[in-house]
Amino acid sequence: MKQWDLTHIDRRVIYLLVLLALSIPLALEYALKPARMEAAERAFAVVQDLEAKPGELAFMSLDFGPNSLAENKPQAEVVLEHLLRKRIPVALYSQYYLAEPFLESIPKTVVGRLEKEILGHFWEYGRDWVNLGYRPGGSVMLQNIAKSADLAELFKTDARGNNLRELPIFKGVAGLESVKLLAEFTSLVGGLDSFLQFFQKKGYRPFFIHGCTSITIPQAFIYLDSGQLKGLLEGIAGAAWYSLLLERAYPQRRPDAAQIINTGLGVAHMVVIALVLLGNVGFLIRGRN
Amino acid sequence: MGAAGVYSDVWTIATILVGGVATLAIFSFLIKENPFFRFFEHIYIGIAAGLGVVVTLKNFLWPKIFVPLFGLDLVRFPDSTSAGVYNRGFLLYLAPMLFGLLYYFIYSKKYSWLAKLVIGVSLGASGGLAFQGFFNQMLPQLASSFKPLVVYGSEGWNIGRSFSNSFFVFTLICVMYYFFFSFRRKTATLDKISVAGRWLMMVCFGAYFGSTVMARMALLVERLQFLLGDWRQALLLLVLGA
Amino acid sequence: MNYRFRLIRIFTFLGGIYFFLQYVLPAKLGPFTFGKYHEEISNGFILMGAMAVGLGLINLLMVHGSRLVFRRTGWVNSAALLLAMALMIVITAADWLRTQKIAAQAAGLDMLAQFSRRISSDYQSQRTDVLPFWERNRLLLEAGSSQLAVVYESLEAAANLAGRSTDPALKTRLSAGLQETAAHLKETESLLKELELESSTASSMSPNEDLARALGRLQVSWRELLGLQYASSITRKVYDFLYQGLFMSLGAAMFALLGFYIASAAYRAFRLRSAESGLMMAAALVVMLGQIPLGVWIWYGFPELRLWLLQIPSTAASRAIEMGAAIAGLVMAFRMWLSIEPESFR
Amino acid sequence: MTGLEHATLGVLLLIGLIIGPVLVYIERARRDRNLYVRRLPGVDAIDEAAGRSAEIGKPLVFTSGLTSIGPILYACLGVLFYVARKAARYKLRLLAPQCDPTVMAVIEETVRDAYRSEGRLAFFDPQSIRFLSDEQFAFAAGYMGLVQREQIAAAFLFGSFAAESLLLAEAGQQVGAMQVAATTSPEQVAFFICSCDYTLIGEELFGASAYLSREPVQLGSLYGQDRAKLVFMVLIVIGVLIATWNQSLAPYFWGPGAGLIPDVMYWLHYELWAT
Repeated sequence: MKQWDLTHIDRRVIYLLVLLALSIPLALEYALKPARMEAAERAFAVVQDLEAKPGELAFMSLDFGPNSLAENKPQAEVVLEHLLRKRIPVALYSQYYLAEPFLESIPKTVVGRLEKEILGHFWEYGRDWVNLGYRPGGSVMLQNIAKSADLAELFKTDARGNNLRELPIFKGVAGLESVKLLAEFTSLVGGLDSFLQFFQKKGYRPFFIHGCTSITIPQAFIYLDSGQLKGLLEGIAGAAWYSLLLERAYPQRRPDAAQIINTGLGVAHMVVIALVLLGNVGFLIRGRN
Repeated sequence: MGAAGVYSDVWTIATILVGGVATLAIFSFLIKENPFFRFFEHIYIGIAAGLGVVVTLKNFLWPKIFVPLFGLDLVRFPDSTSAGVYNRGFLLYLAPMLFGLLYYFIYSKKYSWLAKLVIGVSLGASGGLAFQGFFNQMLPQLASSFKPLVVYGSEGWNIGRSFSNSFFVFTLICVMYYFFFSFRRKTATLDKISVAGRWLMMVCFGAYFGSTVMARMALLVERLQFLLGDWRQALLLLVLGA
Repeated sequence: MNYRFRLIRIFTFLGGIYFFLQYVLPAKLGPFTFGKYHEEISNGFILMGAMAVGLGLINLLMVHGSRLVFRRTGWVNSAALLLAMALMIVITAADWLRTQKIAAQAAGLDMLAQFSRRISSDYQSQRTDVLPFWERNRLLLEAGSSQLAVVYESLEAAANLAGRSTDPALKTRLSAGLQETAAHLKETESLLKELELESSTASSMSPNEDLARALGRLQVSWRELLGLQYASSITRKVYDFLYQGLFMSLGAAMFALLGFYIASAAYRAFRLRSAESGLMMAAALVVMLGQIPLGVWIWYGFPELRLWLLQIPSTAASRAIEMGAAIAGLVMAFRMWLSIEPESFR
Repeated sequence: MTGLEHATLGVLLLIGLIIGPVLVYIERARRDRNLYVRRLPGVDAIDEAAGRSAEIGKPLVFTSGLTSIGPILYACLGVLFYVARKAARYKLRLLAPQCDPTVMAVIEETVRDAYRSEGRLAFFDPQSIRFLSDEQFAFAAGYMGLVQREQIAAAFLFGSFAAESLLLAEAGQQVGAMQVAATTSPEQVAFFICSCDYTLIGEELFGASAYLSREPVQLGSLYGQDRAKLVFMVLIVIGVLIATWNQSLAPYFWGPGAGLIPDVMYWLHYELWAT
């Protein structure tokens, strides 16, 4: 048996460490306090100050597939939860066909959790939220939304086939000016670009908050700096901080997946950093001998 | 996915179960290559090949070629009038179709040069297409590189942005310089620019590496969540026979 | 240079000439409008490439088929591969055909709606080269009645399914769909009866217009119902099993492997061997520290430094790399198109 | 951004500035065969890897990853041709896993030509050009299995790669193969640097074939390409200087809107770019 060599740790040991770092917080539902994210705090403030009169609603576009699920889904969940807590009606929609199942599953989980936490309160489909489904057409569709004077006419039916005119959520909804907030979650830079460009009309632009993945943070920050984005959830860290802010605002709330996943990812990063440092320590010691 | 309703269906449970088994099979490669991985590797390739064939037919050949070619999109009314007229021009699609069949001559020893004809056409086409692609990609990038080296804001000289812009341009020039193959570097300064270019590239690669760590770990978390969540529940259901 | 080589050169040149000219020449050149058939021409080229799909299949069949036939090592896996491929082709094709059939059924109603609208517009524009409108209405009634009979039949099947289903969610969705479709069906039926079949001058064509709208509504809800029915069929479930259970899971697992590999690659490669590897390591560490809570606790500036690294030097360096490669690529493309090649190669 | 459907006059000028020098230098290279080319260590490693493979008698792997038919593939073919000739000469097994049927046809023709040019066509085994899958990760899974089962001695990863780059490179690393990689995607270079012995970055992929063959056509176009790049560099310098003057210095010295110099880059931006 050879001596412990820090420069040649077996790769399987490394795999095991990564696996443990990620799965222990998941299995134990354990969460560390996330770091403060200023951009996410701005997003939180936007939603917190939002008020919707009858005939007004928020738009959420979930444009992510299975590949960025782990980062985008917790973001969508915390923002949706915040909106529902504030009783702001939400219309969910997607430009990306792979996101279709999440338009149903995410609101259902969030509503389920809320109804368990706040007994006696209910969030109903068609009144508090609606699933407009996947809509192909990309930026052309966005231009149509911006031009439309009657969104119920434009979208016609929801994903379940209901006539939008018959749903209470669309009562009194006119064109884009009825949309108070747009929240978009994606790992694709192109998707964000076309929303910034087309989801507005002369003299009116809804508040725009965005959830991006860790890879696209640099591009998203350009728009945050220019003021086109009013808030930004930066990867899982942004979602975790948002989740903590929710906990502070609603003390009976329990920690959710965002903070747990954030803990796991943080620990996994620390494992990688520690391994790199260890390898270098071993390398330097060996060099000296 | 919510709990109770989803598990009522045998097929859904089977789908979740096999998903977990497949995931573990792939992960087993981490220990070493083994028959379990090998089996699922072959299944994966088989399924992808089958899917690919039908998807080509379903998403391209059928709607874009066969439907207009056979005039299947023309509506015939009960009084035998119809909306739209058949365009015979679509018969021209038969030409690339037959020509594309020349690819199969690569299996012939004697006539394999015929396959080179169709290969040539596809190389030529991608060559011709490259011009538009190049300018549409490069010109916006070029224009957005014109950053002022000195920036004055409303509060006077903005040192931070001036430095960032200058550093951006410096990096751009150094790295571009590194890629000159044919100029002899006669002076030490020019040599240093090239070295700086290489170092700055390493910073870029390191930064990309670091930011990718998060994305890859996040994908792994998603799989672990699935294994510890849906899959564990489905497995329990199977074992307990509930 | 022999004639084959020359022929290949000519074909290569011809292959690129359209796309080159289409870009280089202005949109309008005398009577010509360049790019009028751009989509069709592009499709032609894609079609040519799509014909090669079989090459991959033949290769797989040769490699794995021979392994299976001669029982060479790994023949069981090869058998699994071929079986999975065949099964996937059959199921995906069946799934496609079923959805195609649903679309075709719904299109039948859509055709009637178009016909009804056309009868009205032809009457208003006093077209004479078609049958008089009352006779066309009679044909419409005939075709419509038989179409509606088909819808009736499928409603029964859907009601049956709703009765048998144990899934409460599916049950409610089915019965909602049934109700809606039945309502639209009634409406369409009564409108069909109001069509003008006798008189040679109609006071208004509004029955035809109303019918077209009703048919449109019926089409939407019926299609939804058929889709719902299909979603609970065995074909669809086997497809989901193969697609979600195997294909997507295997892809996600392969992608997730990268999480392990990236850690071991970082450990192995990030060493202070030279200035280059040191810089790469430092940049990676800063970026990693900038995206986790630990980094912020060590120094508040890590996230900002991370952002700066990615926005300024990384963007500039990767832009320079891409620019250089793109220029080289363009030169290569030009050589490729005109076959400016050394003789030793090709 | 969808960009322009048709070129403008300015674009035509730029095309001339890029292509012109290439044609001139190809002519020059035909006359002067000793043109200078900077040393590329990664390219020297190609010989080393082939030699190693011959020493231990295990196969070589060449993959162009997700590259589709186009200039990048064409650049890889030069290297493949070189590697395949070596394989033919030393009677090595050369495996070429594929993910695109049309590319497979091109690769097969190139390898066949290489064997023919060594007079060893009889040794060419069509089954060594193996189609794996056109699905990114199914291809990667097949590649990983192949590399492990064949215990390869050397791997060449040339072309366009995406997220699967690290999977491919780690597979080779695990069996101790000597690996040379080359890619134009900046995001993937880092992973190759971590797992391969030599990595050619960006444009070096295009330079490799010229360096190996020292053919006048390839050397000449390398020279021309450098001059074209110089044009772009000069454009950037001019553009930056004008931007600095017009956006910062002129408003500072002369007040807003005054003292601006006519913008060549405005021409580039609008005349050239907008329709």
